[in-house]
Amino acid sequence: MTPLLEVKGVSRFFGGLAALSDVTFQLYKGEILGLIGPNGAGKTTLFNVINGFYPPSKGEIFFRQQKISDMQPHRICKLGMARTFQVVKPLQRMTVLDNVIVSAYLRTGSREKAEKTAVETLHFTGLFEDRYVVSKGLPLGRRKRLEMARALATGPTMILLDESFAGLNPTELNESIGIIRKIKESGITIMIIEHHMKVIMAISDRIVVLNYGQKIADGTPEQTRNNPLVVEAYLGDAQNG
Amino acid sequence: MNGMLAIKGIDVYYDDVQVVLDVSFSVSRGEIVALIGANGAGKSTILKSISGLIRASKGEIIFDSRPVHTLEAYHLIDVGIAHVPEARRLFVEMTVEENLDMGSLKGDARKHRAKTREMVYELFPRLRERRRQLTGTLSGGEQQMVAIGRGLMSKPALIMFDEPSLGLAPILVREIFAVIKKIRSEGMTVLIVEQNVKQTLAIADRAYVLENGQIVMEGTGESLLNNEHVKKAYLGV
Amino acid sequence: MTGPQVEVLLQTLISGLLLGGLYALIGIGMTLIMGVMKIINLAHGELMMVGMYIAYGLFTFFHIDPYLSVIIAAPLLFILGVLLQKYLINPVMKVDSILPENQVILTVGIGMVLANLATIFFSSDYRSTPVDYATKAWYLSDVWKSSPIELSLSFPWTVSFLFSLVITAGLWFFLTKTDTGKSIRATAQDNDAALLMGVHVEKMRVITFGLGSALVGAAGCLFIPIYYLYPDLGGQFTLIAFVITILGGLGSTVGAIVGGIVLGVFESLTSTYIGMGWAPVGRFMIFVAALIFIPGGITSLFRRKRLGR
Amino acid sequence: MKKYLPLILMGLLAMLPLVGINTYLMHIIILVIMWSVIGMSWNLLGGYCGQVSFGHAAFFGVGAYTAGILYNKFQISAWWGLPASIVFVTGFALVIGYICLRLRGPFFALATLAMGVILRVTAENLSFLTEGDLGIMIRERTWVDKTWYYYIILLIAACTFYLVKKVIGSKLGYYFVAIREDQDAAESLGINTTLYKTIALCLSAVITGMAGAFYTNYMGYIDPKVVFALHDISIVAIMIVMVGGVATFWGPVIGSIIMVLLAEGIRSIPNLGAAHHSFFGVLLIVIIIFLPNGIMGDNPKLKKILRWGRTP
Repeated sequence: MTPLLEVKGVSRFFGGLAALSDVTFQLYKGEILGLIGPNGAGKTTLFNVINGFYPPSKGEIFFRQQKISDMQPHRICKLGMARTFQVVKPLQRMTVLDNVIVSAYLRTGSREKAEKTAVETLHFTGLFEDRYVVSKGLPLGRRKRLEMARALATGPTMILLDESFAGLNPTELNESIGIIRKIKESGITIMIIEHHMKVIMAISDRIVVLNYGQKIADGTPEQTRNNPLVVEAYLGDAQNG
Repeated sequence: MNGMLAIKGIDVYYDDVQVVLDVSFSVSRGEIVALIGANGAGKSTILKSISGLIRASKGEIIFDSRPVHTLEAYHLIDVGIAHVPEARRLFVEMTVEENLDMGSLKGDARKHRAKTREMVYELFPRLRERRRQLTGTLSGGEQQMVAIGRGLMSKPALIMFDEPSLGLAPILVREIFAVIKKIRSEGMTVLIVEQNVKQTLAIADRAYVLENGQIVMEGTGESLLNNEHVKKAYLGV
Repeated sequence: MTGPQVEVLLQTLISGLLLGGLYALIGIGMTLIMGVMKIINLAHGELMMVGMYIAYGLFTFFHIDPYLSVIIAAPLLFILGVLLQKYLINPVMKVDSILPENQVILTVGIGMVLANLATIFFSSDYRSTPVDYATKAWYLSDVWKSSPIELSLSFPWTVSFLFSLVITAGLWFFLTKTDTGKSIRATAQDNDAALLMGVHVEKMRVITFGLGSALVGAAGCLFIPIYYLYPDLGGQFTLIAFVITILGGLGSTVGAIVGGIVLGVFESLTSTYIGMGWAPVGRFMIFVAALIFIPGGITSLFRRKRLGR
Repeated sequence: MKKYLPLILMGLLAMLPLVGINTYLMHIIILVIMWSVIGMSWNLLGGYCGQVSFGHAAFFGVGAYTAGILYNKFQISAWWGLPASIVFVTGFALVIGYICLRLRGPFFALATLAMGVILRVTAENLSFLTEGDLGIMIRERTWVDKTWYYYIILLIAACTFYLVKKVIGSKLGYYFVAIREDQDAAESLGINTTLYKTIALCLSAVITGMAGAFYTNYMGYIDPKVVFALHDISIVAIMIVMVGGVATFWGPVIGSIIMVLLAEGIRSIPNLGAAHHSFFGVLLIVIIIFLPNGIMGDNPKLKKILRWGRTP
């Protein structure tokens, strides 16, 4: 089976410092891949490289058998890869509905069709009630979900979620987990950065762990949890203590 | 022990998003107190609201029995609080020495500048070698040393560290933690925010565990180190 | 190259260098403001124009030498800058609007008012200060009798250049050796970190705007012995200052000096070899080229080398 | 009712000359309409797409000179400048866009400002084409009466209004606003931001250029200082939108009514005429501080202020 996404030996330097070094992994259709690692491990940088904001300094990335590591973000999105941002970037002065319509226009030129897709997506993500709210005034939980809705409305085959759960209260958290399961059921492949260990362990099929820009583990949640390298990366070694 | 810093029921919002909910805790003179918790739990935000970079919308912050939450950020250093911020935040186009000098702009600290600087160089001999170098050209570990040194330059009573081990190799992390212990032994009080739970708890007298902007647990460093919940919170064991 | 050709080229380079030194002073004022406040001051040239009218007024009514008027004009401009920053620019930086360029447009408004007030008070006539040394010059043949080529060094140009060197050196001393200077640099580099060091950031912004205005005002006094003065001259110098900052890299004082000199020399070459009227076009060709080829400015080229390990 | 407002207004305006108004008033109305056109076009790029241009005089001037040069060098009616300017201005807009659109925010603004100045200086120096500072004079005016000029600019304005309305309601408009709100988000949602910014720039430039070509025909005389003016064209275009309302349909219309009347009003007051830039500048400052999104844009705020005035 050919992978949907293939990251091959990707490195990214900033002013001589390696934010990512030689990261390689694959992602198969229908999977949920969790990406974890301590603060500053390079997770968001990896997303930015995959999604085309930064070209990799070394290495290549293939998506649906096409090389995307030299493409601009909008082309990668058109190919079917959507993303959300850790720091939410709603189109502030637009309503929730208009935000999603913008995304839906990617696959159509007609206002009716775009609005139809947008309304469906809003129902799917439970934001329909808020459709006429200007997104600036939306509480954080809803804004995070709006990010997801926007990504979904572009009609992706794969979606990158960057900390879509951070700062949510328990109710919102459960709702969002439900939405992610639903996204998976609809056949969309998911890659997700998350700090809520409980959540990531529960929903991921496979987990990739980054530390200092390097991949230190790649396996099932069970394997990851018992991997001494991962434990050390998270809790730190206490030899000095 | 006498209470030096007391946080009383603060709420903090970022834009209109609440990141800290009714948090209270205290730090006594001479202690090392740690705040631990996952990313986004609100640890850094608490430090920023103590040092005045963000204002708490509710609650009080008392330092040396005087309220400091009403002070402008640039006055906090005058009352004796230094904040070594996350990601170091050095003045990258200045030399090591200029960065250190920036830590001692006011009052007594300014008078004793040369002496304190010597003390910092004793603590980090490597900085003396590089004192004419621009900090932007230093390695991550050296930059962290400058950041800590800069914090010490104001001769604070309380020094707050935000993720001092971030992005450092294990051997350097150990060095930084050793320095923090030494700083306390010289009479300063330390409040530290960390993700490196094990090492932090190993040096901390007391620690508070934060989840989603609330304190969910507190205890001595040792008791938390052996606590099952702490392990769970971090690895989902 | 024949003798006369060399002579023309060298003479052109000398004038370019002298002009560039003055340009650098204008550019430094703008780059300081840009670095600390992260805004572009489009009233910069108009502030220079105000400085020139002050020098003109002092000369015409009190017979004070333009070079001497620097010590009066610079403090006045400092105060003007402080007032503008405190009561107009600062409030707007806090306003939420659809177009974040509001502050830039605001400075355009300030510039319009200044230029127009100058027209009302002084009419739009061209003015100058007829100093007695205006045409004085030193010649190479005076010092070297058998020189194969003849070069001249205009007295007012040279004095202005030297003054601008002195002012730049003074500024450099202030920025690197005093705590206030360091605090200004710190504010430009990291606002929050500066706050944590106890720097009164708002005050630094006000001081910086004052300082930038004083610098460009001083540049105005240095320009008046060698340049005509009219109310609308500001816009042209705003653009020059902006081109210099783009050339040199935003917020970099060293960059502004390099940028100023590069621009001065280039303009001088354009007017010698292509035609006087084309100098502004040459200026903007450099500008466009800098935008396309070196987006971080000239200093970024050095920096890349220094930081690239 | 509201839906038909533009049509009703058009109808009323079309009948206006039948009432028989004097030449001066007609001149003012023509100016207002011409500036509305420029304002609407600036609004398309600046207000909706968020790319604040300080150099719309460049496009106005190129349009004006297209008409002028056709007449002066090729002996064709300057009216051909209207269609011809579409081609020329688009060409210029593509070049300027290539250079400036890679910059963001205030740097784009300044780069466009520089472009305006470059074109002015070029026009001053390319005398063989532009007659330099002497300018170009259209010696045979098409009509003595202003009525036909009025109908032509009214038609251009109506088309512009219709175009802006159509664009803003469509995919294009959504994309423009998305780019204004967050360029990175827009890019990651599959919007080719460079392409759409270029489209916004070209549309805006072409409309302004047509206004310029009309200006040549209407005024009968152009020179570089007038048609490439920074303060009197580029800045006024910004002010019209700022005063009237950023990213609103009627904002530019209201803004140009206010600005033209203000300019004429100030000029007609003895001893104050020379100070009209000061008034503009102060107005600009006041608007930015108190009504940052213009009269139409800050309606609720304005209402609040008025209400507050009534209840002491």
